[in-house]
Formats: sequence, C-alpha cells, structure tokens
Amino acid sequence: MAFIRVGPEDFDLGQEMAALRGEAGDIGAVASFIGIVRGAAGAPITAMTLEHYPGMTERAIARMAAEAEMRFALSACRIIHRTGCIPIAGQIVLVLTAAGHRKAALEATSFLIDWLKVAAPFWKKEHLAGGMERWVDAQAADDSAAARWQSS
Amino acid sequence: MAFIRVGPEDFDLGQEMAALRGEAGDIGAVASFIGIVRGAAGAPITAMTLEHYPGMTERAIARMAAEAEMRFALSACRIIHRTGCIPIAGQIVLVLTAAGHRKAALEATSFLIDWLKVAAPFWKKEHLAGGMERWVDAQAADDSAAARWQSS
Amino acid sequence: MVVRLLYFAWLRERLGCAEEEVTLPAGVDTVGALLGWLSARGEPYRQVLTETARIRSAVNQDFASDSSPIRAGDEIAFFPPITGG
Amino acid sequence: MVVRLLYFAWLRERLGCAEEEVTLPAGVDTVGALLGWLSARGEPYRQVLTETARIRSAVNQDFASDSSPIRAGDEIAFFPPITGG
Repeated sequence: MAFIRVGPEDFDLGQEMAALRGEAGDIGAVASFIGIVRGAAGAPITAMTLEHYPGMTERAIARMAAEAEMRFALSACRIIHRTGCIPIAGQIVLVLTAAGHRKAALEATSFLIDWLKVAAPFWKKEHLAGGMERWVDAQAADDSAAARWQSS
Repeated sequence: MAFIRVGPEDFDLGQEMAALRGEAGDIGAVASFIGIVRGAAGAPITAMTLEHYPGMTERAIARMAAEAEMRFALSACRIIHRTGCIPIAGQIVLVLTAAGHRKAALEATSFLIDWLKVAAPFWKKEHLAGGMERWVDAQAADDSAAARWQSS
Repeated sequence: MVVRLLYFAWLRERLGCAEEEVTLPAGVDTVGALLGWLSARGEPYRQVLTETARIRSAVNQDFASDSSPIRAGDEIAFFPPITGG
Repeated sequence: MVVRLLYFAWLRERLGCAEEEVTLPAGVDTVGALLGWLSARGEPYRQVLTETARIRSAVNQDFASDSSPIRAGDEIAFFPPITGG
C-alpha cells in the first residue's frame, strides 16, 4: 500500500527516503522525482497556487499507485502532492519508489508522475510579478506522455 | 560541471539534494536514483565489496556526466559511487539530476545509471553467509540497457 | 431529483460559485443533459459551460463523460483539464 | 620498452598481482600482442589471460581492444566485464 499525502505541508526528501526504506524491506533500488515551482522563461512567476478536488484527488492517486505497485512489483511507494500557494523554487510533488531492480523503480517513477499530470484533479494558477495571475493550460505533451504507458 | 565523488564514504540524500539545489538555480524537476546492496533471492548475501580502477573511474564518470548534461540540458548533476565493503541494505550509488522539465531529469537519471553499469570500471564481489565470496557476473541486460541510448 | 454540483479552478472563479445543490427536472439524467440545463439558467452559466471542449466532469469522484448517468444524491463536478504534478 | 600493468577483480586475485612493470621485447606493440606475451610466461598467466572472451582492457585509462597500440610508459589494465552501479 502506497503512502499518499495531499495537502499544504512541505516535505523533506531525506525523511521520506528514511520512511520508504523502513517500509520497503530488502530492495536494490530507490528512485525519486520532485517537481519544483519554476520561473518560466519570459514570464516572471513569483508563486503558484495549486487547487485540487479533495477526496477525488486521493482516490485517483491511490488508484494509480496501486497499478504502479502491481505493474512494477514495487516494494514501497510514497506520493506527496502539495496544495495551496507555493513560492518560486518551492517543492510541489514527490514520487518515491522502491523496487528490487533499477528499471522497475525508474519506470514506476516516470509512470506515476506522467499519470499524476493528467489524471489527478489538480489545477495550477501562476502568480506573476505585478499581481497578475493566470490559470496554467493543460499540455498536449502531458497526455501523450501518459498515453505511452497504455501501449507498452 | 557535474559533481562526482568515488570513495568509501556513505552519502545522505537530503544533503546531496540541498547541494544540488544550491548549484542548479531555476529548475522545475529533480530526479534521483540510489542503488542498494540487496540480499539476492536464494543466496544469503551479507555484504558487497566494490573494487574500482582509481583514476579511470572518475574519468569515465566525468565523461558520461558531461554527455548527460549536454544531451538533457541538465542544470546540475551529482554522482556518488561508493567503494570498499558495504553491508546489506547499504547505499552503493547515487545519481541526482536537475533540469527544467521532468522528462529531461528522469531520462538523464536512467541514462547515467545505465552507463555507470557498463562503462565505469567497478567490480562487485558478494560476501555470502559462511564466509564464501564470489565475483558478480556482468549482465547482458545491462549492455542492452545502455545500448538503447545510442539508437535514440 | 437533488444533486450536488462542484466547480473548480477558472470555472469556479467565473461562475462565482464553488458548490451548489440543485433540483433537477425529470429527464435531466446525464452529465450532458445537466450541462444543457445549467446553461439554460442564463449567464454566466451559458457562456462558461458551453465552452465544452475545455470542460471535464466527474460523477461521484470518477471521471465522467456527457453520456454518464446521474442519480439523486450524486456529487457532480465540472473543471478544466488537469494541470497538476 | 617498459610499461605498467594493472589487474583488477578476479584477474588480480587469480594472478596474485595487482600491478607490475614489465619490459617488452620489440614487436609487442598492441594489447593483443601483450596478452600473448604474458600468456607465454606460463601459469597462472596463460590460463587466466587466455580466457579472453571474459577479459577487458584499458590503455592509459581508456577502454581498449586487442588491436589498440601500446607505447613505452603506457599504463595497461586488464579486468573482467564491469559490474558496478
């Protein structure tokens, strides 16, 4: 069973790694991904607000985590997705996977972040310098990144 | 320029992440891989000794890191590979990459660990219960994992 | 029948509403029919909800389509394409 | 000419030698020729080094093949296929 947390609190990679190792038992590989608020080229972003659909978010993430655990034979998995206002350079999302071998851990991490991008109900709003704000548009590239896991 | 360390000292993922973030500037994604000494199914491994070719190891890793930095437009990259005797569950290797987007960070991490497996002169000896020891055989799967980066 | 409606992101902002309970007439029993009924309430519903190419829905926290059935007591959400992760 | 030889992993253990300096006769100027010359020194060199399918080499810390040239002062290493990472 994957550990899943959705909420405003920040996370510490070292602590999450220690927790994962405690859950995972005998493993050979741990992979992680962290998404970070980035100042986009050309548009001076100062912060990002993440809105989500409480309840559905956790269900959607639990479902994709269960699929990843089975498909890649994961020994443990932790997914943390923050909500609310996050300043530039702040952490948004963590995917952490443990498996017997490197291929499973790395592929499960890619699989999970690709699916989080298209199937977990989060919406990002960018705050720009000068008080402007705008909702981020969905990327067609995200749909195709997730779709590649269906054909393979 | 990637940070590269080869030697017996252990590493702390949280500290390495902090160092990476300090080097990387404005990024959107960090990916990591950690290889761990695993008790193989059927054979009770108690520890692993990693021998390497001092000098050539660092050169080989620096070369693959430079290629990854260019190919995936990495903002920062840290590679740590331990040597000497490491007990079961101990950390062997860390690959940590920072980039603008998730695809670059995740692919660079896979690329680097795939190449480390076949092109950095390390050799693993397994220590088994009862004092037996044996050198690990190279895996054909490792060669093909690295080779896929040449055709793509 | 009575259903609960949720709106997220720019839909919520443009409708000025995060959540409402509505009583639907007989025959409004799919997500598509509900969208039509809501649009007929006038502005801002008509304009915001007829941009259907950009609107996604969920029924009881599962992704839905226009043909998805709705029943009394359902929680139906409308939102833009997802941009998390 | 004089070259420096290094052996790693089970080659080192089975030869009982990690490093040696050797003086090569004229004509021994490739990695392949060096392997032949070392094997001709007798056991354990002959047996360990003629398992060539499993032996890799480097000249001055770059991967090499049997046809790679060697020159006076070179550092030449022999080792099994790599198993790090």
